[in-house]
Amino acid sequence: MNVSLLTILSAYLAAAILIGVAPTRFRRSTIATAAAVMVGTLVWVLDQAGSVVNGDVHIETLRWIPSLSVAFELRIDALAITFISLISGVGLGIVAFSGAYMRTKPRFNRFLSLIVMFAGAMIGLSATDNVFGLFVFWELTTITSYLLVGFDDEKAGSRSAALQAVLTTGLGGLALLGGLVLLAQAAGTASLAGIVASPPTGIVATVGLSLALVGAFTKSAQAPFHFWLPGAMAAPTPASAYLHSATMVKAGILLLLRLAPGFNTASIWTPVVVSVGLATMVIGAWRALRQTDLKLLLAYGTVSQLGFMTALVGFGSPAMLHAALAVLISHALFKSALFLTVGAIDSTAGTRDIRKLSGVGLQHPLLALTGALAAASMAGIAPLLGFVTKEAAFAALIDAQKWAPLAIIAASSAATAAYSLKFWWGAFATKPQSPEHAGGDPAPLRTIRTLIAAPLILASAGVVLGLAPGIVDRLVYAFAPGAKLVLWPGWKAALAVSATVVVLGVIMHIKRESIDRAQQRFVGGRLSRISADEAYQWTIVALNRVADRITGVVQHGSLPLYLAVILTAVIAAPMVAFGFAGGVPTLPTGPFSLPEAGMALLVVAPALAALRVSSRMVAVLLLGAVGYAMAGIFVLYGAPDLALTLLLVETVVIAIFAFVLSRLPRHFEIMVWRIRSAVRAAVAVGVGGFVAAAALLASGQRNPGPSPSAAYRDLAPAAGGKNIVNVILTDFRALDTLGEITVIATAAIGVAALISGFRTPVEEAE
Amino acid sequence: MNVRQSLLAETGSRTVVPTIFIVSLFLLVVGHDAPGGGFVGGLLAGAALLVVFLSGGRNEVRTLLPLHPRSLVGLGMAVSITVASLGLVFGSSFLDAGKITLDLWLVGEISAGSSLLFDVGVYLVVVGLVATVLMELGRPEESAS
Amino acid sequence: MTAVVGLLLVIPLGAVALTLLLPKLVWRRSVSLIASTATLIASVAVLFGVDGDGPIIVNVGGWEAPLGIALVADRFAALMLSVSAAALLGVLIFAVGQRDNDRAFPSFHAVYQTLAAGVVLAFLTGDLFTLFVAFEIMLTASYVLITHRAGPEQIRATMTYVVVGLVASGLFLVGIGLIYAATGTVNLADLSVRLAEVDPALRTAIGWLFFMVFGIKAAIFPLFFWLPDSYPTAVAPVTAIFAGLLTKVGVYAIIRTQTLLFPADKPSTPILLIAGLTMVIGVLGAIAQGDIKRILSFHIISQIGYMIMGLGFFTVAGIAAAIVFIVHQVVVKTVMFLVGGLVENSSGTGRLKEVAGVLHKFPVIAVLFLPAALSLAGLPPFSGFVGKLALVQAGFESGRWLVVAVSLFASVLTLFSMTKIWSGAFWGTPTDNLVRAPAATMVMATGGLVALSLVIGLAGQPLLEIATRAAGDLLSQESYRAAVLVSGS
Amino acid sequence: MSPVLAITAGALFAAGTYLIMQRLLTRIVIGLGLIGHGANLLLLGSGGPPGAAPFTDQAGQAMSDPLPQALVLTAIVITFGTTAFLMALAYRSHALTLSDAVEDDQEDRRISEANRRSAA
Repeated sequence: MNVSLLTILSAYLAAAILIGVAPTRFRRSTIATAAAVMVGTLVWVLDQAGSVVNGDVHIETLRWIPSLSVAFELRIDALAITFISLISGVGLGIVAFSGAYMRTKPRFNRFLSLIVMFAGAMIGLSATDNVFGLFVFWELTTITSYLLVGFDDEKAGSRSAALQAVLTTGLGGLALLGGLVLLAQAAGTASLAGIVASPPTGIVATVGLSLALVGAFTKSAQAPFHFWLPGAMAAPTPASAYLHSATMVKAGILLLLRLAPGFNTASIWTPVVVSVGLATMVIGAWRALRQTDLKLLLAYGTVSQLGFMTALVGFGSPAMLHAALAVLISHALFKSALFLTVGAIDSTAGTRDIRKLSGVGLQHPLLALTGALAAASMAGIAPLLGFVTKEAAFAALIDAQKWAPLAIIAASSAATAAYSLKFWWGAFATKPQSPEHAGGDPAPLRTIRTLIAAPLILASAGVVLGLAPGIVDRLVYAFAPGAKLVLWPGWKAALAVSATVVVLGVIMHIKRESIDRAQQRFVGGRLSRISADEAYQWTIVALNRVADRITGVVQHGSLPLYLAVILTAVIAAPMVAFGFAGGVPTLPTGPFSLPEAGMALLVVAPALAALRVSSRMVAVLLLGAVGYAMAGIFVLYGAPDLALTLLLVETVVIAIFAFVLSRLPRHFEIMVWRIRSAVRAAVAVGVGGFVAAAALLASGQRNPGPSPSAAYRDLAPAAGGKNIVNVILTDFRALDTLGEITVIATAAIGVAALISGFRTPVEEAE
Repeated sequence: MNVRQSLLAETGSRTVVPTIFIVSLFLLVVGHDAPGGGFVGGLLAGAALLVVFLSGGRNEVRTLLPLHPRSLVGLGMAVSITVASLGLVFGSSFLDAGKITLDLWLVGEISAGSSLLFDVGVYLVVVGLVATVLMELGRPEESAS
Repeated sequence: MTAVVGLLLVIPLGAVALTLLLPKLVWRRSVSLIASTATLIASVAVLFGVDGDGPIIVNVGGWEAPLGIALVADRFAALMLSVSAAALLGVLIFAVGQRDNDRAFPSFHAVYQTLAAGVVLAFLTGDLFTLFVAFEIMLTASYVLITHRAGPEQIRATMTYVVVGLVASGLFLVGIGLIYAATGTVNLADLSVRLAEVDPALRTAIGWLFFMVFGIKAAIFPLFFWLPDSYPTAVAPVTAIFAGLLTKVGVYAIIRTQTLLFPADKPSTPILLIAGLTMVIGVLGAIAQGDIKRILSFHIISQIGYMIMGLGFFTVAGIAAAIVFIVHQVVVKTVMFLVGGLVENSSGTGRLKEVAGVLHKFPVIAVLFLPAALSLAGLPPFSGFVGKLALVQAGFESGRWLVVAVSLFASVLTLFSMTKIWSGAFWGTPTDNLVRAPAATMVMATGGLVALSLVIGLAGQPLLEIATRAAGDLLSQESYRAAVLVSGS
Repeated sequence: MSPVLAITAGALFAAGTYLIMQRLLTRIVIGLGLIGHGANLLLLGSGGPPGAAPFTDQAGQAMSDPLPQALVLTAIVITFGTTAFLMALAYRSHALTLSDAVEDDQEDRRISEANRRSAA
């Protein structure tokens, strides 16, 4: 089949748009559309798998911004095939389940559209080799997940959970972007395969790698960024099953898997990745044991399992990578099945609370079987896929003689087995009547049957693949050659570990009450107060407070203060620059003319007098006096046009001003200043001094080159005039004059609009 | 203002105002060769309007103006821009004023041509501004809302 | 082609005259819409012409520079013209669609076209004093637009805007006086020759004076205070066009003068410092606000920091990135304010506490908001991502890690602020005040600009190529001088 | 430029600056007027030493540089326009609020004061 992946991605985009705009009544058609796209992908991927498993790599390229090395180079290899299978396979189940679960909701089409959009972005992410293209899809999944987590947006909890998710992964995304740019620049290529093939070293590469790791950790909910994932459970359950267990949170693991072959020898790789992974695994398992909401239990279980995979990738050896990918596959299958099971329980019993649920297993045995299969896989019980993959991980750890990590992982796995049991027991067991028991009305049986289909198939896949691990093995082997996955490994150490883990898990479940008490005691202790979630909340509060503080200080709203700051900044910048550039102020020289000094005095005196007067009218007259004296200076400087103009302007302005003032109070009101007059005086003297000094310095630079005035004089007759200034205005620089009358015209409009624009909101009769 | 004062002012403005107008036109025309030009001319005409305003008030100004102030401004802009774009129409450059003589229908001695016409636009816009200000400020005062 | 450049000024100015004279609203609307459409077509034509055949020089009046005024349409100017013309047209359609604007204010179209003329002249002029005139045209028009229909609160806000604007104009004149005193010319090409002969310390000082003077218009730190106090008070289309264009004209002037007159050959730490502070203080200001228009106003400031950062590297890659970023911002910022206007138009308020659930009541507004907001936050595959990635790469190439880190951090905060609007106004149970469905014309105008922003993102490569050529032109002052001082028509 | 002219321009700027840094729009208009005068003086002085008025028939004599004069003229006209607008603004402000004072921005004050309260 000769369909390119780009075509498939376009199909997702088109389907998402179609579904998004479809009217509500077309629900069946939209479900069919979404399912068709996923089935198509599944068929395509199975068709590709044959050659890819044999080591072929298909490459497709769509260029976007070659100058920035941004392209969508799709590299369809074993890892991509694995992910695309999971995305489309699980996605099909999600679509089917959603159709039964929430079809009656009014905004169902919008939900489905987002799911399809997300699936497309995730497929692109899994296959893109260009680091920037990867980032594009990465952020697309962030955005769609934001919209999905906040889907029930009438609830404030959904909105804040969505914010938390988008901020955390968004922050990680930008760290990733920075890291990718650095890695690409250090390696000289933007191809992930190229970077990994010849990994750059040195400080730039290390910083880049660290930033990329931060990106991966946030996306895969690794400690200390794990807090957003349980919050994201505010999303509708099918979305949680899809995004927050099977696909999106695996994107970080995917990135780690892609980077590992090149960077597993980097100095920071193993210590950082392994310790983060182990810490996350322990924290997740610990928290999962304490949950009474089935969905939250699964969410923390997901955190724990993601830590497991991360730790395995951190060791970096082929066998470990092999195991990590295998765990990832089995986890996607059983966790999506479990989430959907919770959705079905929620539908039928009206609650997800272990303390309230009772007897669901008897009512819906098929659902209980589904839950059992999936939970057993999670617990690592033979012969399910969960057992096979966990066994592979133990074997790899034993071969590498990583005893301490093995102990931690085994202990966490025991906890996993324990919370798996707790899950099944809590969901399906018939418990002694508790006072809180308030099971909702059972939903009609038909609905339940349609709800069971998808999780049952996903859970059964775990059985089939567990019994025939060869299929998974071939994929995993194509990615990282190593030991084979086998159902029956023989009597080896790993099997003993597996068995011990399960037994411990069962004991933990039986002794759950004492464990619970132990945890309670611990929670009272100091350590547990350091909660990542609280750190997040604190950060947001602090951010808002800092923003308010700084803005309150900077944006105080007072015009006089604004002007003082602006003027100071404007004159300070050139002065500082002048000093730094080694400029030396020179003393003013030049001819001293007595008439000029006299006129200058006439200009300055009324200007200074205007500072203190209390009468508006006197102040205006003083301004006029300054203007008339200015006209005198213009005459001295051979500028009769200017003098004439200024005289007329001042006369008209003062007349108009006087008219305006006749309507205002005669004296200035006494105002409370926000700045003291000493400060104002200092700024004023600074500005004046700057202007005077700069003018003197600048005119000292004048090169006695050819004067432009001579050229104007020579050419003025050609322009037909004797008054050179006027010729400049109407001819040489007529454009300025055109601009100037535009200003005048606009001012006229403005005056009219300000004063009469108010009274006549309707068009004036002409 | 009593009757005598206003009569005095009115006769004063009757003689003064036409004189100022004529001087303003003179300044407009001679601008290319002597101090003056469209802006100064327009401003002086505005000063004449001011005298009318101070003596006769807003309505007197309204009757004196041939057009609504906004149209006066618009006309001025239109004149100047037409002159400016003549250069484009005649194939030379934008605002290429000096090279086009429009003395076909202008009296011979005013051969400055389009430059003068350009200044007429300036003159009209400036008169329009002063007229607008007077008309608007002269509106009967409304109380603060 | 030189005639087309002349037309770019004749069209809006002619429209000013006509709209002042025409008595009927429908005629004024037609003239204004035709003029803006023609400006857009002419701008795009100039862009293609210039990108192919090099800069177009028009010696206005037939007088050669430096005696006369030269209009210089190079790639940078043409790019800015085209995107600004698109924003002007989009906002004009929106304003006409909103109906109140030009009914209540008979001269709306005249002032709007004046604003357009000022912007066009500012981009085209090759003369420092004409740039001053262009700024005055643009600003006076903006003073009138912002006071239109002003109540007591708006009058107060307007005063801040007008007074700061006039102070900046006075300081601009001081700069021109200093530069003329030192060189005897105001022609930019001529200045780039003569300033090289001026004492370096004094040249640097004058360079900084111009940086700060234009910085007031561009609203950089610490000169931006006037902006968030004044912009939000105007009616939606007015705020939108201010947000889209005015500060960018200031940035244009900064880039033009700093590259042509005061070139540097290495990254400028003080400029990068200002850029970083502008980004961070701006975005923190946005976080502190509770009103859509005020949030967006602070984002204008924050985003200006990115443009200044691109300039601060003084490399082709950096300036090209800045140009791409400006082009993207002109469109996206306009769209954001138009969307804010749509929300206000529907509910009568833009306060996040008083409006919610727009997504459910009027989903079309949400569909318009989302791509623009994500673009503003620099998320792929939208236009903001192209500019931001280009800036990040340029920054790393210049070895300026810190400012790049700051810019990425500011991006996260921008995202935070965008989600605040989304979560506050678009999500939630619809409030009762959501009563007026947006008019189809307003939606179409906004949608057209959203589409343009998507195109800018998708066509990132050709845009970046033109911007890179434009940046190359800017950094080789010789080509500008040669074009202006020798050739011309 | 003669020191006298430079200092005069500086003094006008200083006086204007002092006047604009307060609240009453009438004072601000006067301050801006002084700043405008100062800028024009500076621009005029940038043309070099004074000479005869620039007319073509005065060839031979040392002539003042006509270009700054033209620029100043344009600047004066523009200032005239903006001053007219400012006066209308002051008038309008008075009609609306019975004062021409520029008050602080209310939204800004709200945030500043919320801070002060939370700090206290």
